[in-house]
Amino acid sequence: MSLGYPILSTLIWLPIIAGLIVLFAGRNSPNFAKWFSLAAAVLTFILSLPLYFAFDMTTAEMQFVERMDWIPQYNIQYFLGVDGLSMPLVLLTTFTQILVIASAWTVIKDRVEQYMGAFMIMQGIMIGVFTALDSILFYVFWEALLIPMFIVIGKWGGPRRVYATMKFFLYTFLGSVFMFIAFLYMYFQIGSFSILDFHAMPLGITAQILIFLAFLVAFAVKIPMFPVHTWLPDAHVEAPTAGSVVLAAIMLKMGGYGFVRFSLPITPDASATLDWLIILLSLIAIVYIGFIALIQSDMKKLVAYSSIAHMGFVTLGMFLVYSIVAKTGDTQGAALGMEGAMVQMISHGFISGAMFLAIGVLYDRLHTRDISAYGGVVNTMPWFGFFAVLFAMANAGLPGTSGFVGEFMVILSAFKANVWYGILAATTLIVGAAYTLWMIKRVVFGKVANDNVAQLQDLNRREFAIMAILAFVIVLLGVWPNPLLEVMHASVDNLLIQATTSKL
Amino acid sequence: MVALSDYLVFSAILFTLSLAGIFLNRKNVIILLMAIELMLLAVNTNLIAFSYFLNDISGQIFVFFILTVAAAEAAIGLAIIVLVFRNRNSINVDDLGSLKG
Amino acid sequence: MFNALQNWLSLFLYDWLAILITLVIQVMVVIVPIMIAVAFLTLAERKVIGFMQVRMGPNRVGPYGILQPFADALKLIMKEFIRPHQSNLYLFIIAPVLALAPVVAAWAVIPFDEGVVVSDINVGVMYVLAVSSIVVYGVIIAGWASNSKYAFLGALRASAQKVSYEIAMGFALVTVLMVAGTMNLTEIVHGQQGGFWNWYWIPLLPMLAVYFISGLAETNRTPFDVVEGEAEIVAGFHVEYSSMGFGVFMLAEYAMMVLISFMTAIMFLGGWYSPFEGIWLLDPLTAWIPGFVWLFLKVAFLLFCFLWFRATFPRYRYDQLMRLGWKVLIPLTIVWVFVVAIMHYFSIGPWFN
Amino acid sequence: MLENYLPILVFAVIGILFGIGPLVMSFVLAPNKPDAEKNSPYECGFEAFEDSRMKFDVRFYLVAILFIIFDLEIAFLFPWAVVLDDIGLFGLLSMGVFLTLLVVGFIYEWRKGALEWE
Amino acid sequence: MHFEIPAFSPAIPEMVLLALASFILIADTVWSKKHPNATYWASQIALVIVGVLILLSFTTETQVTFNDSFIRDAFGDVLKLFIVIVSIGVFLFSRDYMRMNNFYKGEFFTLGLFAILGMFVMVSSYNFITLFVGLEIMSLAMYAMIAMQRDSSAATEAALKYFVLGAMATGLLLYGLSMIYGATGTLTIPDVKDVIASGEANATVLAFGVVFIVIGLGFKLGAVPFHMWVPDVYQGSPTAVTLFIASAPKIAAFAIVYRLLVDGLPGLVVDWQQLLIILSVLSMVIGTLIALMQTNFKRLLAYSGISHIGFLLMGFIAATPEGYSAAMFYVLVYAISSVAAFGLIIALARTGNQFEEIVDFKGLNQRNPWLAAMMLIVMFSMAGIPPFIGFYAKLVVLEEVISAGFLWLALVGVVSAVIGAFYYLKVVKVMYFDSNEDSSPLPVAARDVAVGVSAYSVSLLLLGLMPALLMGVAYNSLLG
Repeated sequence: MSLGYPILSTLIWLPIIAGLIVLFAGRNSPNFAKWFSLAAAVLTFILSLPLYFAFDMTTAEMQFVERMDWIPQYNIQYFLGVDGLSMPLVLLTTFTQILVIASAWTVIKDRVEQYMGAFMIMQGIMIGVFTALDSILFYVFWEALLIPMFIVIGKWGGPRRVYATMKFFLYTFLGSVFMFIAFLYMYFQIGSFSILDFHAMPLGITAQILIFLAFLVAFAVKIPMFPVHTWLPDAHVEAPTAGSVVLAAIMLKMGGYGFVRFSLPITPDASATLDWLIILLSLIAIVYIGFIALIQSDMKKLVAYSSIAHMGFVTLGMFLVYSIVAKTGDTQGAALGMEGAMVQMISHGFISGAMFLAIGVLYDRLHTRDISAYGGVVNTMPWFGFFAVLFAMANAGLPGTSGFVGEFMVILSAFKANVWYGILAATTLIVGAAYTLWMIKRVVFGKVANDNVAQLQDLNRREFAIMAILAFVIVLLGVWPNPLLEVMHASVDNLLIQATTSKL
Repeated sequence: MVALSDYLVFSAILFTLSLAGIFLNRKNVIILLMAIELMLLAVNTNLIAFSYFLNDISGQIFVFFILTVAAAEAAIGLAIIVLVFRNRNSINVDDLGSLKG
Repeated sequence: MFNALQNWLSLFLYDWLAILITLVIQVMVVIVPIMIAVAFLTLAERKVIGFMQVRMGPNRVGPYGILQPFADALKLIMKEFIRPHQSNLYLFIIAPVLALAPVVAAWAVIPFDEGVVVSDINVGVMYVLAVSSIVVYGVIIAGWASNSKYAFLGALRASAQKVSYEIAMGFALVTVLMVAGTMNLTEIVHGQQGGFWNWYWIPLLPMLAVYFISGLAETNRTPFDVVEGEAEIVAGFHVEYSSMGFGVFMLAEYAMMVLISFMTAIMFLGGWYSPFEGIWLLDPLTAWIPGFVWLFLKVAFLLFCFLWFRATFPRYRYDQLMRLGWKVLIPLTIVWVFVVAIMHYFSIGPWFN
Repeated sequence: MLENYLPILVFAVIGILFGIGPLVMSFVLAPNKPDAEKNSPYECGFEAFEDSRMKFDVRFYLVAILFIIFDLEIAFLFPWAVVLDDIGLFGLLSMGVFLTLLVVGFIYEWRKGALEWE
Repeated sequence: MHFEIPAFSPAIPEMVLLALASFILIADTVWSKKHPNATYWASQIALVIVGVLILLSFTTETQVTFNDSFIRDAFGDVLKLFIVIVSIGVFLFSRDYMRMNNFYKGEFFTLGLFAILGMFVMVSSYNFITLFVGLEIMSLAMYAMIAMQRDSSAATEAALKYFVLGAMATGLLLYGLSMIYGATGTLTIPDVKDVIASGEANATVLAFGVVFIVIGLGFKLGAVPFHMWVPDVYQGSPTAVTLFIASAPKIAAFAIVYRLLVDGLPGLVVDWQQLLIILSVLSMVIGTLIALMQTNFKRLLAYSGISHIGFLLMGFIAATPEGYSAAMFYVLVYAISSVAAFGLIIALARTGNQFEEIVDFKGLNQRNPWLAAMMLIVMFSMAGIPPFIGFYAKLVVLEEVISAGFLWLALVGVVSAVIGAFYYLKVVKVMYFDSNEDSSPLPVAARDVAVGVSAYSVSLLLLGLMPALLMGVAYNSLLG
């Protein structure tokens, strides 16, 4: 499928150029910076819609492909394209961007143009990550994203922002250079950097395992998985609201996307050999991190830990495939897990974004995220209370919200693979409900805790609009996930074939 | 007749002496300068010996160039030492420690 | 003659010993007369200047004061050799040796007549220039070792002056080499065969002047004897020397004068060739005179010039002296090197064809 | 060829002896009665109140450096001058360039006042 | 004996540069009183003329002249062009710096021109003598340039250190060259190669020579363990000179490494490869680790430069034409980023605050966001983060070293790059996240400096977006 114009390049470069314009021109007029960014974000979103509507759901082929020589000396190409796995993520990005811009409207007062510019540039880069089909191009976007994020967290974050941003940067950078080495290694096997060529290349088991581990380091940091997750709570707590939103809603997905785009298709045998590792780590994330979330007193940290747990579902769903195939002999059940993981990624994008925005609303008013500083907010902010409860339910994975769909699909397939996997994964329904709802109870319900809460203003129109849109999407995906699922089918099936075909 | 290896050993000794002079010398910068000259002389010895035994003139031409450059180098080196002395009234190697990270 | 001596000696001595002894004798045959000549040059100086100033000069020791140099030498030897405290004794003693030894060694390549040369090497000019440059070390070391301000300043001045003029001297020699096409002194003389108009002094007249002036400066002779500027820095670098230390410096200076004169004669004035070669009547009339006599005559004339200038010219100021060296002689010589090179290469007549 | 240099060595040794001989003679023959006054450095009657190796005018140093440079040029000129007939126009031109550069440096020194002695 | 008049045309840029430099040297003494800027402009014009000359006469065909001692090829032309490009920036920035610190002298530019001439000769050398002479023309000029700030104790000390170690490096290199000469009987680089290939040369002597050559080159490049002069010199020299030392000479040093090891001693690749591996690993690791502890920005850049040299050497270790072109690409990138980094220091430096300590950069984003952004670009580029060109530089050397089978070396490289990222980040952190008590806007540097430094910095980004341009230049000039 392709349109008459390079839609993917447009989506990448339009925000970046807009961001640069904001950086240059907005120095002395914050209002210009805001409005221009918003306009650009909306425009980008509108321009991204054809991706969905013109998408050919019957094929797993790359669509909207753009391909030209970029560094001919090393056969590196400017090679873009989307399939059912990446297209929803692109849309998620363009959509979230509007909310991000809007959420920062009044909060950011210092160097607005840099803030807006950084986010616009970030958007373009993220779309680049999701659409790049040349591994070096992918890597370039992947790394380039660090720079604006580094600045955003470090500059507009909380008191420990510098520590957090350094940690974030170095963790991610260290992780990704190993991936980079793996790319170089594969290039020397086949003389191409194209990801599609990587998919097709034969690889020995040792090489596969090494490459798999290299990828794992890179993606595990990004997603993040259990032992290397520690940067995330720090970064989230310290990042400004919009930073958290972007981080949780989109950047974490890059790790998951990496697994489906790289690890599974390129190193299927290594994945099969080491799937226990991923599953183990995922379950740890789901259970252990869930309990950690339970004891948090900082709302943002709580949501951050819940994100880790949720991302555990994503990785779990992806790597269940081998156990299922081993047990049942076909990939049907595995498709369920894989799609669940994908849906979980998208829905988590909306839900975590919504949660962070909700927390941001409170934080903007009282400048604290401590749960104990609140109580009975619903009395002064009824609308806010409504949305908060809705989002919390979605976060806990209650039916009727998008959070339910993904989690449920993954749990189902986990049971297919191994009963214990299923049981452990299912604990999240309890633990997740516990920490989320307990927080909501303490913050939203009850008596008005103190004078500060008593003086809270309810949502203004801007905040209301943002919340409403998110709530709508979350509920829509919860009750009618089909539009999302059907674009994935073909690609997921193809991915499963790739992941289960030995390359030895 | 003096053998080629004798010349080489001789120049190696000169060379080692000059290296020792550069690294062990803690007293006077002028000695550094002399050690450098000595080093170039060791090279020249080498080149001339080779040139003679190979019956090839180019080594000696090289020596000419090295000598010239050594002179220019000495001139600049001395000039720098004069400046250092003017700035801190000492040309002790040990006193050259103001640049440390 | 010396070969015969060597052969005879080797009859009852080791070969190398025979060669060595022969060589030493050869060397002594050259040096002793030169040294005697140098000694008498001091006498000549006093006599000449005396006559120019219409007075007698030394006339007490021996007939016409002819033994005066020996008396001087004796006196110097019998004087106490004062070693200033704080001086650096080894350097203090080495300095005069360093001043004299090179001048002596330089004679090794000077040809006195056709084939009458101790060591006929092919880079004679280079050798003389190189060896005579060592004298500067003697001067500097003397000034440094004395640990006296006057000596130190004198040494600085002397060495600066010597090296400055050495450049001009070197350039002047380069022109000679261009014309002669060799660095062998004998060959250079051969190139000037055929009468005094074939000597190099005609085509290279400016260079002769430069060379001779530089020679004056090299030897710290009047009018360039600011080194000794009695009024400013007493006796210059050797102010602390007494007895034979002083004597050796003096010896070196006068030996240098003689050397410069020889070099001038060889380079520009046809060496041992008679000026009358090829001239009707005069040539046959003077043919019986051996070559070295002509050479000695030329040298004697040049030495006389040294003395003559001393009696005639006032002393230069130091800045004038340096200006003359750097701003007149060196540019002049550089230009002249160009000129000679081009004239020689394109064989421009009448002298360069 | 090399035999020609043997006399030079002998000459040098004898030259040194000629330098040392008189000194030794005067050591042996001359009286030696040092005293503090006699051995003090000559200072026009003043006490020597500081080390005589004082700082001196940088121009002396400049002269030394210039000398090194020029003397080396001469070292290049010597062999060139000898073979001028053999090396043709190229040799002439090369040296012309070389000397021109030398002159450039010389003019620079001159204009910068390195040759002034006021 | 008869001498042919050799072809002069290959050396026309050098000859023109020499003539112009000589002319400016003299002219400066005439006009310096009345028109202090004339020398500066004349020098810039000279550079442009030479650059244009090289461009106009650019040809991919290799010409050798002056009795096989001088080579003109595409490789050399490209390097020379970049030397010119980099030097234009150096001159531009240093004028401002010297004015600010009251030691403005026309000689800086003439010395600079002569140093550039030396670099040209180095780049074009095809004979040990030419190589040595070029090296010395460059070095001597640079010793003098450092010492130009005569009343600065630090600068003179730096000059002395640079001089002593530079001269020693030359000595070591020469000793090695003399050994090679002894073994092969020739000073001409291609002949050396032929003799070694014929197997007639004495292997022991050759090996001995190679060791010394590599050590000498190691000193010149500033590779660990021969790096001790680098930080002191970078820190002590006036920034204008540091700027110069850190940029163009690296290109020239690269050229002689190439000419010596690749053109001359390919037969001994096993020997020098081993040595270079040691140098490279040590440089990357130690340079990076020590850089972590620096508080002085110039010193930091010095150590980071050392680790960059380690990366550069990886290209040689690969020992393939592609590897050399990767190293060439790396050195060009490094030179440009150096100019940008030190140029920024100059652009920021105002009397009273030299911007030489990292803390001086505190809150720079508040005070001068534009220059802070430029510094950000340079830092990230040096750290090797895409999309800046520094990333591609690392990419290509890593790629080549992996293709040569040194995967572990590449791993050492990337790990040190990651650790290295930390100190670059530290600078960015100080600029962007720390606040300065004095948050008054910084006066913008002279317009030409600001524009120039922005041009160099932004070029790091633009080249990064289209890396094929520069990479192609490096690639094609070596592989034809």
